[in-house]
Amino acid sequence: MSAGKARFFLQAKWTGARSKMSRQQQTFLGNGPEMKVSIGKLELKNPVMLASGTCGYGPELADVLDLTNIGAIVVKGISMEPRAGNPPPRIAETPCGLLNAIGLENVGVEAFISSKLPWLHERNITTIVNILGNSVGEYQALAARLNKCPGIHALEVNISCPNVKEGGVAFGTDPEQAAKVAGAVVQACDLPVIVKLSPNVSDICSIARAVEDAGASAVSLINTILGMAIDIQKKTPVLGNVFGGLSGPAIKPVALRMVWQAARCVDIPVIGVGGITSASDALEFFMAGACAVQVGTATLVDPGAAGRVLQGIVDFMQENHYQSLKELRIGP
Amino acid sequence: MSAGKARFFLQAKWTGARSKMSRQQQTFLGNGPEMKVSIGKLELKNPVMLASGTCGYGPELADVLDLTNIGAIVVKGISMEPRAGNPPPRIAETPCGLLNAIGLENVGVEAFISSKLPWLHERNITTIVNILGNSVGEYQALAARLNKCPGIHALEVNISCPNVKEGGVAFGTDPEQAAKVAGAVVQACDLPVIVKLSPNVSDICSIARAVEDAGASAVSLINTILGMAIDIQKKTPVLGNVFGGLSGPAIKPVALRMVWQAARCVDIPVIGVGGITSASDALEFFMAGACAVQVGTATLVDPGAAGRVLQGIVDFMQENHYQSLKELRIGP
Amino acid sequence: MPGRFDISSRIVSQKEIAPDTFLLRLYAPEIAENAVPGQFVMVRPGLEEERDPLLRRPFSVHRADPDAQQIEILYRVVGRGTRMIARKQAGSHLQVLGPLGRGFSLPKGKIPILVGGGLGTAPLLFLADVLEEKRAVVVLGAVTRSQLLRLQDFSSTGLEVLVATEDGSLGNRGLVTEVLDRLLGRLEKDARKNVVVFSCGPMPMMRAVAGLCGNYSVECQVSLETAMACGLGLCLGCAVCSDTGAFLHVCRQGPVFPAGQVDWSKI
Amino acid sequence: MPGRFDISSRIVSQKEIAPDTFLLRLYAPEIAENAVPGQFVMVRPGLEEERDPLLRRPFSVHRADPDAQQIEILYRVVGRGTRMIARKQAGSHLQVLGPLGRGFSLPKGKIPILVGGGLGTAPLLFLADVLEEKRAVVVLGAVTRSQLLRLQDFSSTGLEVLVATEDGSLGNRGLVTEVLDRLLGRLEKDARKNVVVFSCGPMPMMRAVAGLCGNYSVECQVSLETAMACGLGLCLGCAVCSDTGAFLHVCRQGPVFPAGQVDWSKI
Ligand SMILES: Cc1cc2nc3c(=O)[nH]c(=O)nc-3n(C[C@H](O)[C@H](O)[C@H](O)COP(=O)(O)OP(=O)(O)OC[C@H]3O[C@@H](n4cnc5c(N)ncnc54)[C@H](O)[C@@H]3O)c2cc1C
Ligand SMILES: Cc1cc2nc3c(=O)[nH]c(=O)nc-3n(C[C@H](O)[C@H](O)[C@H](O)COP(=O)(O)OP(=O)(O)OC[C@H]3O[C@@H](n4cnc5c(N)ncnc54)[C@H](O)[C@@H]3O)c2cc1C
Ligand SMILES: Cc1cc2nc3c(=O)[nH]c(=O)nc-3n(C[C@H](O)[C@H](O)[C@H](O)COP(=O)(O)O)c2cc1C
Ligand SMILES: Cc1cc2nc3c(=O)[nH]c(=O)nc-3n(C[C@H](O)[C@H](O)[C@H](O)COP(=O)(O)O)c2cc1C
Ligand code: FES
Ligand code: FES
Repeated sequence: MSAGKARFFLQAKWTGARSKMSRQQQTFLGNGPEMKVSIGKLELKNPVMLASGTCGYGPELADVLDLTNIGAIVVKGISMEPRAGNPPPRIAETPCGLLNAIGLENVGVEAFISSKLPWLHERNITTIVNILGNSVGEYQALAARLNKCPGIHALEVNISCPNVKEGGVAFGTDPEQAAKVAGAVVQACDLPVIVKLSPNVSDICSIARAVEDAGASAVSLINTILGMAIDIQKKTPVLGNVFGGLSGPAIKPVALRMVWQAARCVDIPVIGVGGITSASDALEFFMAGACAVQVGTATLVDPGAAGRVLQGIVDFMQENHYQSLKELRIGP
Repeated sequence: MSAGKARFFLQAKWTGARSKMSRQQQTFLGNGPEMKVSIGKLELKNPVMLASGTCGYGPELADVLDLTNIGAIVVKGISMEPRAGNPPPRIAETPCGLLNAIGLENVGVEAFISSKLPWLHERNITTIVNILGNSVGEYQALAARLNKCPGIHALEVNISCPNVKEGGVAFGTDPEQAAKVAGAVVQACDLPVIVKLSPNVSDICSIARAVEDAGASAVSLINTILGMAIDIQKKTPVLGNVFGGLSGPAIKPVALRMVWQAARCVDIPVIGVGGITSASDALEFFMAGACAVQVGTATLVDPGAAGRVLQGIVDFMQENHYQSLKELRIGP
Repeated sequence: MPGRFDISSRIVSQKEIAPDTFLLRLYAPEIAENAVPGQFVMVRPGLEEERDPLLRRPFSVHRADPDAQQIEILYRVVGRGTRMIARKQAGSHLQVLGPLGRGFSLPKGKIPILVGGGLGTAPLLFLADVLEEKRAVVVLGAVTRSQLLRLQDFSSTGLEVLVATEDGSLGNRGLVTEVLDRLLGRLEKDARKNVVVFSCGPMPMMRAVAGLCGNYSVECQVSLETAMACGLGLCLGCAVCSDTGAFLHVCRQGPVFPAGQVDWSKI
Repeated sequence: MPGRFDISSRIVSQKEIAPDTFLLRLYAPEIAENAVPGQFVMVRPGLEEERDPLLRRPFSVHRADPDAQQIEILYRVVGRGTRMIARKQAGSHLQVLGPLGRGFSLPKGKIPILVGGGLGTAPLLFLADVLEEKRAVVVLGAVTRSQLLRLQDFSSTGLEVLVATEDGSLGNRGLVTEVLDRLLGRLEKDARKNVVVFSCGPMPMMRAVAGLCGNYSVECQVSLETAMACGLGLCLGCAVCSDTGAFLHVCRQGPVFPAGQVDWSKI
């Protein structure tokens, strides 16, 4: 589906819905609900993104999803050097969920810039680069390297990878460490910096506040919840890495709760991620206080999921007379 | 099904399975796998318990489950004074999960002793009392009151209720607070003390170790994971209490991971809880290092679940020539 | 309390009797023998191995036929669980737990008035079936004629049946409460003591019925609905607010309650 | 790479052709037209609203019929997902994504030997269908005669079909690898360069086939199976170890690989 066609599709749907309304309402609604969202100085055309690690670098999805129609793509986490990732098996299915232990396999920042980014840039796809370092210095170096690369619109800092730690503590579970990483990245680049939070913490607010204070433009949450599965016939953990990250519908209630909490303790935008498979899931996140959402595991199951989520949000807002995403939010 | 009948049923099954084996194996296996488990000085006839809050005080289940056949029943959390609990709605269904915000409604310790305990005691049902206080003092007073009550075999200390805190921190998320509660209870009674841990923490091991050091006989985990749901039509949280605890199959991978971690950092028995609906789920927990399991939400859906879980464990051990539960454990 | 049974129940028949509204007949001997009007069953929408949706769904016993060892359930498809049940065909099985809860209690000598709206007719047909008091009256309401369910069956019980439709397409134009108001208004003050109203239907309707009965000092029992996880009293999830501020547990203390026990402002 | 399509595909027919083994025919024009032998599709076991089991299941294209715009899948029921698919009946729909991955590549002028064991016959029939080289040989193995699937269909392709059963109930008694060993052993050293082996089946069989071909210096391509979440290259979940220590991604770089690329000690 080309960009033009996709827009026409949205347009057509709206026209249909609108024709059921009175003339007065039509005038009032103008061109339908406002879907634009700002994350720092970046303006997204709509609030539905593809979550890191579930959409490759873009081309893998192009046959089945129009990426120009999506708010943004967050590409697979990038490190300075290429990484091979964890030994297989890397995935296991759980009740309404998926465990993964990919181990942040990626092509490394140089190959990303030279061989992956151009494809996205040529197509004008809003691109957010998820970055991952072994140390504060590596995060900083990544930010510096990606800064001013044409075609990159924001960075998402993955401090929530359970397998990467400094001083024995994962960056994402200690407010001080989290703030250090966030601050270093903010210093090193002019791009909006989104910090992606880990759910494996006692108190999500202390982390969210710490990275806000360190200058982050937004937080996104949640990353996967640490879990595992055992093959009782083989009497061994299913995953080569023993532990993996749980994602998918199973974790939605936890993600929603954390987004609700974060949205009530920071002033920067909160991006909701975790188990979103339908427009109604996404709407729960907007009501909880998210300004945008990311679709992750759902894309793996259903590569067109993000498009349907977006369309469903527009339909719901239209039917229920919401003019802007902000109006969806419950309470303060 | 009477106790006698249930035992006969197990017996009959075993006989059937055994007849397929060689005479040598039969002699070797004796009377089938050893199912007894020790928790401190308490010996359970088998390792399958009913989890607190999902089996009432016993009689509610009697029609559909033979409680004398179960390792133990952990009754609904008891506080000093009766509690009315949270305003409705109190439950919400989520993908493969259940959110509850019962708010620890209970009859209070005196009514429990006078009107609930006798039913269990008369039937010789192994009874573990889940206790819950607003302060260290209340935990201690509860333990003292329940100590030496005939018919109580152990206490399970619920420090993981998200709605009860001291100094703003839930007891269950701070190792020091957790140790204080555990120590106070251990001091106040002669019963085996199981401490039930919260999953809403960055580091389960530090809490498990703290309560082990404080003298706990065992730890059980996990309690529910804090979550929420929103009704997008009504634009309001589904639960009267906004937040609730997530349980059921959805959380099994997280519970299993925490049991694996806890079993590798403490020497006291670890009791696995979280999403167990089948024997194969329970076996995953034994392999992860649990010495016993609790069946929670599954009983709500399927009141006979614990009986089937128990039977399935015996069948699996028989078929795969495990002689004891300990042999199921993976690694050290 | 008689026993409760968790059985794999064969579907005898399943018919769509109105748009999205199904009549399900199950072979369930233990439940058919033990159920009383107002009690309910918990039905698992999927197979045992299916864990999503996780919970069973509660449905009133619409009819119990101990001779045929069958029960009927009348239900509307409103979401995933009911959609799954509606897809099942005769011959396949459903896991059913029941009979559950406390049903209607018949005060000796009183003349019952059964007031049902919409799907609220579900438990009332069972009640009408077993009433020995043949002076009982049934008042049924719906938005329009086609939504008046099981009218023929209510008539066949031999009881007087009054009908109200909001659009006037059958019976009185207006709400069931208006019919009830007239019925009760016609009675002498003393006669009101000899009447009992049994009501089931949408919350606003039951609230209005409870209010009317309060005004006329007529005894009233209502059948409440709430979210339920277990139906057995295990989870305490099914709380509703009572007049005393304490909570009522619908699955065990109800689903039928004296209308005066319910805090109608909080439902 | 030609397009991939995510379509709601009508079930044309579904037959149990051996115990727990089903032949599924789907109306899937885009996939039927674009698929090449060795490619696969991802099938969603449930309806869109069903989230458990969560993931789609990968299946080889067993046959593609562009004229009828249909594809066939040959599968065995091994767990929940395949059980759900097996319950579906002709006329109902399945969500199918494909064609996916890289199939077998036919080196010009070489004579193919197709070696399949058990369900490994699934992708090979499609391959046999489209081979223009009529000197190709098919070697099929199974434990016993009744587990030899689609024999008649392989024969109808006009290719020579050799059979091995472990119990000797049909063809040679023994393993497919023994038949292959004899076939390759009979060839002159030079002739071996003009042969290519395409293999699919249980891992131990493919490992043995790969070993044999290595010994004889015969080109060999194998079709691997691994757990998959997306089938599209999005998740990087489908890694297997390569000879260089790097990981191969079965869904995008495979499922067909040159046997020498695979680290057989780690599979
Ligand atoms: C004691 C009792 C008796 C009942 N008897 C009948 C009956 O005879 N016939 C009948 O059609 N229905 C009856 N209900 C309601 C029935 O249980 C719900 O319609 C059903 O559970 C919805 O399941 P679902 O999966 O289709 O919908 P869901 O997808 O779970 O929900 C769809 C909608 O239904 C609402 N809902 C969900 N569960 C309930 C519930 N327990 N009560 C009320 N609303 C709910 C949800 O809030 C949502 O708006 C009864 C409920 C109770 C508590
Ligand atoms: C590229 C590819 C092509 C395949 N083609 C076919 C085919 O043509 N016909 C056919 O019958 N099967 C094929 N398979 C295997 C098929 O995908 C699995 O049998 C199926 O996914 C099992 O799903 P389930 O829900 O029934 O089993 P589950 O309940 O998920 O698992 C049951 C058992 O199957 C194993 N299993 C699960 N997924 C896979 C998998 N992807 N590969 C191997 N084992 C698995 C599990 O470890 C478990 O032991 C193929 C697999 C791949 C990767
Ligand atoms: C296979 C897989 C790979 C992932 N890789 C990354 C990653 O590289 N960086 C990151 O920040 N998050 C990664 N995630 C986490 C997702 O972006 C997302 O936060 C999480 O899966 C929860 O959302 P979901 O339930 O919608 O999938 C990955 C998730 C999956 C399933
Ligand atoms: C309705 C409900 C009430 C519960 N009440 C208690 C309680 O009183 N005390 C307690 O320690 N845990 C309580 N729990 C937690 C369970 O005992 C168990 O730890 C948790 O539900 C996870 O196990 P499951 O997935 O098998 O349900 C409750 C859980 C549910 C669903
Ligand atoms: S539904 Fe569980 S106690 Fe009523
Ligand atoms: S299955 Fe997702 S990348 Fe291969």
